[in-house]
Amino acid sequence: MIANVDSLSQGLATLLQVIVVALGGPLLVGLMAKVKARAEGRVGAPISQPLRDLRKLLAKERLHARHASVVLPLAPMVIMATSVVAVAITPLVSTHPLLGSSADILVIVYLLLTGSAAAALAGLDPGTAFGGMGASRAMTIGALAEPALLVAVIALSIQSGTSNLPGIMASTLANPQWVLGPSRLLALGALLIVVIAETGRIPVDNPSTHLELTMVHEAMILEYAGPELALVSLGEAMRVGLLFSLVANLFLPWGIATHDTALALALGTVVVALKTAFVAVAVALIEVRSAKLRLFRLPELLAGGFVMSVLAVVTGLVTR
Amino acid sequence: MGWFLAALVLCGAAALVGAGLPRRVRVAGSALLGAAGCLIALAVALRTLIAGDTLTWHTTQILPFTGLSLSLDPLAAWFILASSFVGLAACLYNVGYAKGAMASRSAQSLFMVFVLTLIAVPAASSIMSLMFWWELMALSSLLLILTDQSRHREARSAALWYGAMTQIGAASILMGLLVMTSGGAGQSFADLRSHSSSLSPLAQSFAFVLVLLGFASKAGAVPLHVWLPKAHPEAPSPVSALMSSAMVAMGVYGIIRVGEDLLHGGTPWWWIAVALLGVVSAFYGALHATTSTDLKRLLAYSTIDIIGLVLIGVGAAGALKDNGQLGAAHVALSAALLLVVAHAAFKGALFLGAGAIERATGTRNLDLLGGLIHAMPVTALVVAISAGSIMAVPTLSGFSGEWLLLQGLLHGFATTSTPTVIVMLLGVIALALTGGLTAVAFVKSFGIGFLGQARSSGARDAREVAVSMRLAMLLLVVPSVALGVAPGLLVAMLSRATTSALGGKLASPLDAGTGLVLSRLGGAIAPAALLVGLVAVMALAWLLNQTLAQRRARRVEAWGCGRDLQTSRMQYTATSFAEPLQRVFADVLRPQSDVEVTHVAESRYYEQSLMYENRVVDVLEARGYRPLIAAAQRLGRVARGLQNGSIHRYLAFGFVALVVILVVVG
Amino acid sequence: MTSTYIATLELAAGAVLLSAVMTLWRRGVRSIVSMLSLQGVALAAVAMVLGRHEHENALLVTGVLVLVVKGLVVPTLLRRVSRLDPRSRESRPLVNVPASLVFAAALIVLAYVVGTRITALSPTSATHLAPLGLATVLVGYFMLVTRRRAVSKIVGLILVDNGIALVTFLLTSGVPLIVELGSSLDVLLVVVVLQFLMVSMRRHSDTDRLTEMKALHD
Amino acid sequence: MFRALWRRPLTEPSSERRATVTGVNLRGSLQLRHVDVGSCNGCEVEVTSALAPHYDAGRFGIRLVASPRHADGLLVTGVVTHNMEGPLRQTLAALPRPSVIVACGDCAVNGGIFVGAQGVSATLDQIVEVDVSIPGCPPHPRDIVAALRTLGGR
Repeated sequence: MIANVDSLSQGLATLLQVIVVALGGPLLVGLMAKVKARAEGRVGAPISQPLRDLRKLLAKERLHARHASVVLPLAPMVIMATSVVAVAITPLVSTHPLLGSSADILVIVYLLLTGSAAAALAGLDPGTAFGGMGASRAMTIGALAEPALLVAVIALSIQSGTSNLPGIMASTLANPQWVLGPSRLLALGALLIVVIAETGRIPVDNPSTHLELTMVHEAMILEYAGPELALVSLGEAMRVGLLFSLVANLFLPWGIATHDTALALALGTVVVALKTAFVAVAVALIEVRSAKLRLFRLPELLAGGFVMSVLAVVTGLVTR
Repeated sequence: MGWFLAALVLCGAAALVGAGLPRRVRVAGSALLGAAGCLIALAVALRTLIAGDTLTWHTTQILPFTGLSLSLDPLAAWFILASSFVGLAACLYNVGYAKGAMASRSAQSLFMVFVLTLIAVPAASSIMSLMFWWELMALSSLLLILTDQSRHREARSAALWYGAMTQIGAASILMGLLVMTSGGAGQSFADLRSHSSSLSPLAQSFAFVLVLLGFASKAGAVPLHVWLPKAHPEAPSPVSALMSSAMVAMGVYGIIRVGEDLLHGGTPWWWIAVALLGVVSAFYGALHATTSTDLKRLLAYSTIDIIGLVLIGVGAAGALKDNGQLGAAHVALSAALLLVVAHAAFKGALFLGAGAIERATGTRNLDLLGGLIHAMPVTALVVAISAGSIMAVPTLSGFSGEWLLLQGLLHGFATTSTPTVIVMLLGVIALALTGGLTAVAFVKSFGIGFLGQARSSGARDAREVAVSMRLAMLLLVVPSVALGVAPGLLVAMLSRATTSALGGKLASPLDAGTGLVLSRLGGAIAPAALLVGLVAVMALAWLLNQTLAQRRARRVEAWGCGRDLQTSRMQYTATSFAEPLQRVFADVLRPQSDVEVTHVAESRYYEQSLMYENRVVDVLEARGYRPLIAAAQRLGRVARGLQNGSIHRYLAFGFVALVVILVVVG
Repeated sequence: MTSTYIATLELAAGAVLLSAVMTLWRRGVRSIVSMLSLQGVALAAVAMVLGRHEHENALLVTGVLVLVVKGLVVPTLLRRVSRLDPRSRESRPLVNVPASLVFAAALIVLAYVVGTRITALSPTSATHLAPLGLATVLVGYFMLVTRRRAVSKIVGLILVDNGIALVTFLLTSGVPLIVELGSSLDVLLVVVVLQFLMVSMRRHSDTDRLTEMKALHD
Repeated sequence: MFRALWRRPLTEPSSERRATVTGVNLRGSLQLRHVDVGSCNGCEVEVTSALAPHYDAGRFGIRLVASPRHADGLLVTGVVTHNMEGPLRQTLAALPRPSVIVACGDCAVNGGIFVGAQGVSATLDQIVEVDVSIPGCPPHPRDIVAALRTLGGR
């Protein structure tokens, strides 16, 4: 599957992916904000607004709290690095990015977990009340979302016989009837719930809240300013882009570039952008339709995701 | 083999030096000899794993009647690799750590005996030799728990629990092994190995269950774990490190040695039982680790969690082998063994780190710590990397182990036996559940312990610990990084160890390289490349920060929403950090909390003081063991009524017993 | 042809089980009832797909019957019952929602273990799916035991019924029409009786929580 | 609710932008931390409606944020009271530079009707240099949006 592809074009494809997600992630966030604004009857900011925000933040100064340690400046780099590396090895635009042979789904899951842990530590570092609160909540939600995520991912892996992402996509391309099978659909449902939780969207977390007591993710990053805030935001936006496009690609892999010609890559970029935008609009509509859940109602939602993923495995075993 | 004996002799000499020399030279001298012994044992273990042969030795000089037999095959060498490495670090650490009671003759000598037994147990190759080392290991560690007199009550209770559990366990192991000798086999492992297939399946299963009970209780498998979260924290830190990283591994070793090697794998349900023990342990341990606030107790529970994962690997391997899926079985067992070594290193480092914190601040209660990263940067680095490893951060050793375990389970799904598939499924679920919970536990212990502001005067006045302690901790970080970045370097040795356990030809599907590659099963990770990528991006981000904005960040007061007063008491504590999860899992944890409000005299609307207390006790201990002990005590009281000193009654007992025996036999 | 047949069958059977789990997940009585309606439709789809594949007209008729009774009539009646108390929610079930979901997962695994033993007797693409039906039965029974509202209890009962129907469809490729007719009418009768009961209960005691009705009045 | 997606938005058409305040270049993105230092809440109502669908300040990249660290400036309403002077100074200290100060409403601009009142400690411009003032008691949302657009650059 990865034989005889020269590493230069692979490297270019990888670079293309990183650039596409680095630009596309913020655009997705902007797109979701736009959809929400339109549903409220507003015009809303242009979808490029998050990019403008980032550009502006880069020109500002960095501030560090008095009690903060080296963890505070380190965490944005870790968040950024885990996001970029996860994007680089995941087959999004092309089925064989550099390191595609070792693009294991578990690597992606644990890279993202590392990013979350870094954010939580950054929340605890300045020694404020709200930072600790955000860290505690984010880790709780992460811990509850983790089982659903891993088991859903395993459901896909059992079906394909490998947890290697290009392998999963290749076997899906070869067996299109899987896509509408109950196992896939259940795994999709579970993954959607997890993705909403992991990207901090309503009903799990409200990314635009101003009330500290209701915050989850925002509370952890209250201390960041300027370029560091830009790194955190970009890392988070890339994570959104990665998760959405990964969901889109796992369930509808068609259109992804299977060889590295310029045309295939261009087509792959366009198709993955469209698929991902579709997922983003769907998530935005879910956000518009629902109210944020209380923290202690979240276990119900995530347990639902977990049961769906177990169901996905069992139906996968029954129907194989 | 001569070198291995030399290692044992050196450790023994270290024990004698510890017992004999005056205080000034005692600690350094015994540590030096002990470290040398560990180093040699380490080298011998590596040699055996590379050569793949088996060394044996027998003497009748030491143990009367039966003699002492030792044998070093790759499986034993793998476990010696773990214990001798941690032993080395612990000896080094002890130089700076030993003060007061720990520096006494008895403590120093027992410590070295403990190190010696941890190296010797896997090499034992007859029933009597195994039991000899095993009991010596139990006894020395038991007495070491009682060293620290500052927490007299807790230590005594811990020692009582530990002593009772370990003796029952040892008796169970001995009985199981003796059952295997029934029908006239000798007591050496070679005899047992050739004889065991002639045993009836029932006798085999009986023997395995007895042995499993003993070894699983040593490994800390739930529900036989109750002694572990008491005993490991109460021991002095280098001893806790050895207990938690090397001694629990001996339980795993015993299960593999007896079940796979001596009994040739038996039937699938044995291994399903082992895996189920693992599933329960992993979940229970991880859950209690997240809610513990005593740092060492948290680490002890996390040991139960990781050993649970190891047992899942061992159980899955056994079940898969019995179903004819040798490839997946090798992967699962490799995962278990890799996790044993990875766990030995990171848990050893964490316990030594906890000891450093206790030494520097006088407490190990996370609720009273905070901000230690400023005063103790080396300890912080060690704990951060080890915690990252246990959280399975990619490019650290825990991830390699967990990835491999998941691959074993994933490919185990191909089996046709439904119970085995269920074991795979439960294993995956346990892995998934513990992944998130472990992350909470260790973000908590690092974030609350080392970051933020100090929550007590002890934490405020902390200083970094002695150089030897720092060096020892750094030594234990090396495997975490090495096994994470280049796990492939150990693949050849790992294959020899799994082959010597599972039997047959060298059949591991793991390919050699720096990363882990399962080319036949279609899975691979390349952590070295990941590390390069991560470091490159971080360097770019750092450059961005340096070039775009002003070079140094401006130091300002933390943003506290404009409040004038901000104190360290406003921070989240370890208890509050884990409170949401504690609430979610209240059905399992059964937390108890008390709120006590005192009002001012003038008005009951104003509170003078408010006390909140939150406790999580081990449910299995409170609901499972306590009633059992109470019942035993009642039985004892009844039995006391039977003996009234009358000789007639005692004779009558004998007579009744005789009649009963005759009836039964007849 | 066969692959579409199998795919549709799998999808429909999966939907039956999923909707059963969803009834445990949701709290609002109205959304529970819509899940039930979805389940009726899915069950009808199973019957019809099987009927078409096996060329059994009786099964097709059964499918239509199931669609009408369980997909439309019963949910409509239940909706009318629940309209008596528009804000009615399963607010505090005897086993809380996350725990019941985890329990449901365990039940599904159990159903898989037992179910594969049964299906091993005559392995075809249809019988393979029987564990899903068994799981539906278990989940329904669980709901019957742990939910407080009368409506939820009835839903649990119907889930059990649907699960049994699914198992029989899949294992025997068809229940005799008359049996399905009988069971469907039974369900209908139960719902109608419930409606009467609810109305009178409400008139007397202003609640339909069964736990609050330990003492019987004349 | 989904019908709103296809219908014409409720927002009024945007007017011509006034000249940008010199010396500030925020490139079309303006995040403000709102501080109420002693307002009668009249201004708050108008600020809220400036962000609500009809005036929709959000379409020009203007947002209120949860932390001064994330903000480009402060949106101050009300007259500076004794109790809020400390928090105001802390918020100012927490702002990353370069930053702007917007005084919204007469009270913030010059003390309004509360000048010299008992609980008042100072006017805003005695504490910090104000970049943009929005007079009015309370100011019209359209004025608020227009004034903020001179900062945001869009």
